[in-house]
Amino acid sequence: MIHLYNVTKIYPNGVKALSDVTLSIRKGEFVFLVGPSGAGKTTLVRLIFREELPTRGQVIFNGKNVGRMRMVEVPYLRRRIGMVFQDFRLLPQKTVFENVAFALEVAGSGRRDIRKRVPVILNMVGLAGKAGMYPAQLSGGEQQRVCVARAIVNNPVLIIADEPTGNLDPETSWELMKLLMDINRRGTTVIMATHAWDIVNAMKKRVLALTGGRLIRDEEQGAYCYEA
Amino acid sequence: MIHLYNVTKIYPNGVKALSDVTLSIRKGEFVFLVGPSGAGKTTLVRLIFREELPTRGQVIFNGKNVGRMRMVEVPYLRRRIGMVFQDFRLLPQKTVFENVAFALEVAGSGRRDIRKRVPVILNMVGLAGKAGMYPAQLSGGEQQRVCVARAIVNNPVLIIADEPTGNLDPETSWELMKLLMDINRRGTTVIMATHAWDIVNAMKKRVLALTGGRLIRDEEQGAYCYEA
Amino acid sequence: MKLNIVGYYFREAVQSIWRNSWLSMASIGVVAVSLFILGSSLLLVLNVNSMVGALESRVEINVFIKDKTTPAQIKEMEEGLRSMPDISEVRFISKTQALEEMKEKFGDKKEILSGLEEKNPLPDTFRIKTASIEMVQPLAQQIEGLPQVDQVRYGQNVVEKLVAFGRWVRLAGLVAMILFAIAAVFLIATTTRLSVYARRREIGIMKYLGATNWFVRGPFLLEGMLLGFLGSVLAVMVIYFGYFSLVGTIKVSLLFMLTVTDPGLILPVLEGLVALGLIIGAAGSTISMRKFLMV
Amino acid sequence: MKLNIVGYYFREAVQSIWRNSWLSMASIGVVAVSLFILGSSLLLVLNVNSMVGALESRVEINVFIKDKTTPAQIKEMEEGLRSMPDISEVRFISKTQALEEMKEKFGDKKEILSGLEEKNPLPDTFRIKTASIEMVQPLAQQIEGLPQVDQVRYGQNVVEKLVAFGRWVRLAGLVAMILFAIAAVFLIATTTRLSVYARRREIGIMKYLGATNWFVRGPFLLEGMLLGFLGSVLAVMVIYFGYFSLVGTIKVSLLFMLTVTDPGLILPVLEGLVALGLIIGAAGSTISMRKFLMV
Ligand SMILES: Nc1ncnc2c1ncn2[C@@H]1O[C@H](COP(=O)(O)OP(=O)(O)OP(=O)(O)O)[C@@H](O)[C@H]1O
Ligand SMILES: Nc1ncnc2c1ncn2[C@@H]1O[C@H](COP(=O)(O)OP(=O)(O)OP(=O)(O)O)[C@@H](O)[C@H]1O
Ligand SMILES: [Mg+2]
Ligand SMILES: [Mg+2]
Repeated sequence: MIHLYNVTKIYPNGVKALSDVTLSIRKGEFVFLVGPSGAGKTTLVRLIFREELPTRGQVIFNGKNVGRMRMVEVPYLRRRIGMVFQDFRLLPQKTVFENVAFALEVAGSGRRDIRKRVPVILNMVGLAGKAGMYPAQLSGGEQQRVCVARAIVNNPVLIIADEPTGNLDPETSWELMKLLMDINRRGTTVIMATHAWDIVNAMKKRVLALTGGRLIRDEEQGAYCYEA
Repeated sequence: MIHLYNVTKIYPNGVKALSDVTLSIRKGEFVFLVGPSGAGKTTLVRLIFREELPTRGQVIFNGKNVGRMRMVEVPYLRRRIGMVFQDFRLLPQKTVFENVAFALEVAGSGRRDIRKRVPVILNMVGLAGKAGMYPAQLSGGEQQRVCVARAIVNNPVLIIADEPTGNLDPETSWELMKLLMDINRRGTTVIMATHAWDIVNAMKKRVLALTGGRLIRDEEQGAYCYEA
Repeated sequence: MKLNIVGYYFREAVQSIWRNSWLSMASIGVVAVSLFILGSSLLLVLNVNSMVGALESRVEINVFIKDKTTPAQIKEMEEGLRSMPDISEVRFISKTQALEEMKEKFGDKKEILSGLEEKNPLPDTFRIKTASIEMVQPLAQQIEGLPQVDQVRYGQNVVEKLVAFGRWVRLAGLVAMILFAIAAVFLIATTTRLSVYARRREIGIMKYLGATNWFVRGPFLLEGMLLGFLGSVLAVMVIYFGYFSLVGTIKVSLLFMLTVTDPGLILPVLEGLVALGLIIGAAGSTISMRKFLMV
Repeated sequence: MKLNIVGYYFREAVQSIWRNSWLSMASIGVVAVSLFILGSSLLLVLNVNSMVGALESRVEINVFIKDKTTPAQIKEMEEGLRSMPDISEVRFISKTQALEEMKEKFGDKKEILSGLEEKNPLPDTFRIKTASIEMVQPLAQQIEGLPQVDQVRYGQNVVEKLVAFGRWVRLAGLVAMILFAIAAVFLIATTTRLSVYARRREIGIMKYLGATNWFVRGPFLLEGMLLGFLGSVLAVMVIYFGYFSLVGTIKVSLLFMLTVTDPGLILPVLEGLVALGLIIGAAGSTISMRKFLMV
């Protein structure tokens, strides 16, 4: 489903965030992306999401070269990916309900569909009571869960979660992980960048480890570790 | 140093974030603030920092009633508190160096002083090479460490860190904890809201546990737990 | 386009105006002020034009006719003059009438002219008005060439001044209007840019959620048009009531000035302003957004 | 205030202008356009005033003197008139001069008047100019009461029209200027508000870091003043060069219009605009910030 061939990303200011990364992720997999702060995890998922273009190498998503995609195709790529951003990116002028509904509106869903689906998803992430609030009125962890809700509401074929438990207590984190596993079990591919070593170790899923922009380990049923 | 007497905080939209909290923190203490997502941890530290006013009850900092303080006094209160915000709050138009330097400029430090002190602090948090970058060019964990650097650069009498390790890998987290412990040892009071149960358990410091706005546990050398 | 999406556009646009009420009011204000300036100067130009026209219509050419001309020749000549396209009015003043007029001018001292009746030295005269003031000079020269004409007089000095003044006023009015129009467009573009700039993060996020450019643009476009519409309506209302009350007070003190109150002339101006408001609003938000859609 | 802080203000202001180059240019543009409009209308009013003044100075009062007045009485009367404060010019026209003038007016047909030399029916006349056109009517009435005066003429109709026109132009100019001034202030306030609004988070963060209101305000204030200054300089330059080249072309075609080119009158206007730019910039950013400083 996702293939990276010799991907290097150098930011305009000269920082080499990824160097020569090659990897493949099959449909239906659950992959952890680990590595120290600044290793390039977010950069890697940004390339798949086409938030950034690779400096060298190719990123293939469902047989399409993401880097060479025309501008008009990009929205349709993004609609098939549910992204939990590390920096949340909630629309400040919209309520929780509207933020989640927006992902559906973008894809052209009808109002009835939206009014049925959004409350179900908000309930799943434990925010049933906060539907009418604005992002600024939420706690950090609540905002993070709105992002998760927004990412999964659209039934995407791929979910990318960039540190989705950074602001959550262990209990809520585990509930979230169960939710992601459920979705994964129903066939959705999941990529999760994380620092939660306890979760990674307990889940025994595939682990990709980055350090300084290099892919140094790729283990099925791996543990949290990013030493070579 | 800090006393809260029967503090209740109800936000304008009716959410009761804290109810009837009474506690005292002595000078030089190291206190963990734990609790599930949305328990009121951030609200509690906001009251001390006078970002919000208590609806009922009193917040006393160094003998002064924070809630009744005049507007002109507020800046001087804030300068004595080093705050690591959960949502970072970096100035997007300033480089890392300038962001950290700003806390010193606000307090009236000279340029020579600033040029000497900022690099030392950036080095402490492991960002020596990123001084010239803008926040948007940093990874999540790097941004978080800039916040920490900004909070400690001014030698405050109190450091409040709101989930300072949410975006950090375990190794970097522990380095940060050592830094905070060092500063604490030199007499600075530290309050840290966190979900990192492993850190809390390993440090054996005082733990305050909030659930649904109520203070339900207050243990010296406690462990991570917020069941009553 | 599906009805779904149109509904979405409207909901979003109205909501955004409502939630950013402060920003919206500022934008409406800018549109209103700009269009007010534009509209006022337009009306000013209209009025100056009508005033100049009124002054122009008072300039006459006096054609003095040779003494020995027969009434038949005069009749013929009058018809010839009337058939000229640039002439709007021809009036014949006989010698006798001319003397009467002169006596009237002398008023109390008209006894000076007594005794002239027998041997009236004044000539028969045609008084001619032209369609436009620019034609006075060439027409005068043309008429001077006719056989029965003794002399042509038209207050050369006054006409030249009036022609120059008329040109100047129109030029100045046109320059002012163009400047104001440019200023208005520039100001509104700036404001919409600022308001889009203030929401650049929002636009970026929408794009990251898979919104097409048109989906992002739609509500902003509609919002811009609504704001432009409201602003122009405000401007039009102020101009309308302000203008007619101003005209009312001026008329009393200044009867000789012909102010334009013909709705047939003023309504198109006001309608144009509203249309301009819509266009400006739409264009402003579209152009301003381009930069931020590139993500 | 410590030198430290002043230096900090300047560094921050310049840096912010530089880094928000886009926003800065927009603000400079708005200031420039607004002040350009204001300055242009100011110059227009100056010019109209001077034109109206020039026209006014041409209105004369004709005082006809009774036939039996002696030269000594006339002399005495002339001195009496000269001593009146509102009179700027007194010219004596004797009967003979008056007849000559009349002959000239009649031109070719002056033979009508031949034979009048022996028994000249025209009176001795004083031609009087007044200091201001408003004084024509009262003065005329006053003079009419003098014993030697037969009759007073001053083209009642023309004077009334001119007075009305002058008043109207001044009023309209004043109204237009006030409207433009209000519009300019409103526009600039809006722009600075928008630019502060676009940076509200930044202001909030500064306050959270323990900055006093003045510390936050300082750089914004300076930035506003710098932007206002640059905008006003731009406006002044455009007005200066535009005005003098316009005056140059008009003068050729329109000699009778007295355009104001006296630097002593124009420079204060331009200086005033620059000062206004500074004030507007400072005021705009101060007022706009108030709301966001309340954290
Ligand atoms: N927009 C950018 N411009 C320049 N450099 C950047 C940019 N974004 C990230 N970087 C740099 O690229 C490197 C990798 O960043 P990235 O965000 O991928 O790290 P990460 O693995 O997600 O770290 P974290 O766990 O802290 O979020 C970092 O050194 C960072 O400073
Ligand atoms: N500005 C606000 N307006 C209204 N409600 C708010 C506001 N800020 C927080 N709340 C509500 O108050 C409650 C406590 O929020 P708080 O941010 O203190 O939680 P927290 O303990 O910091 O949670 P987390 O661990 O997720 O950061 C939450 O239910 C939240 O929705
Ligand atoms: Mg990251
Ligand atoms: Mg919190």
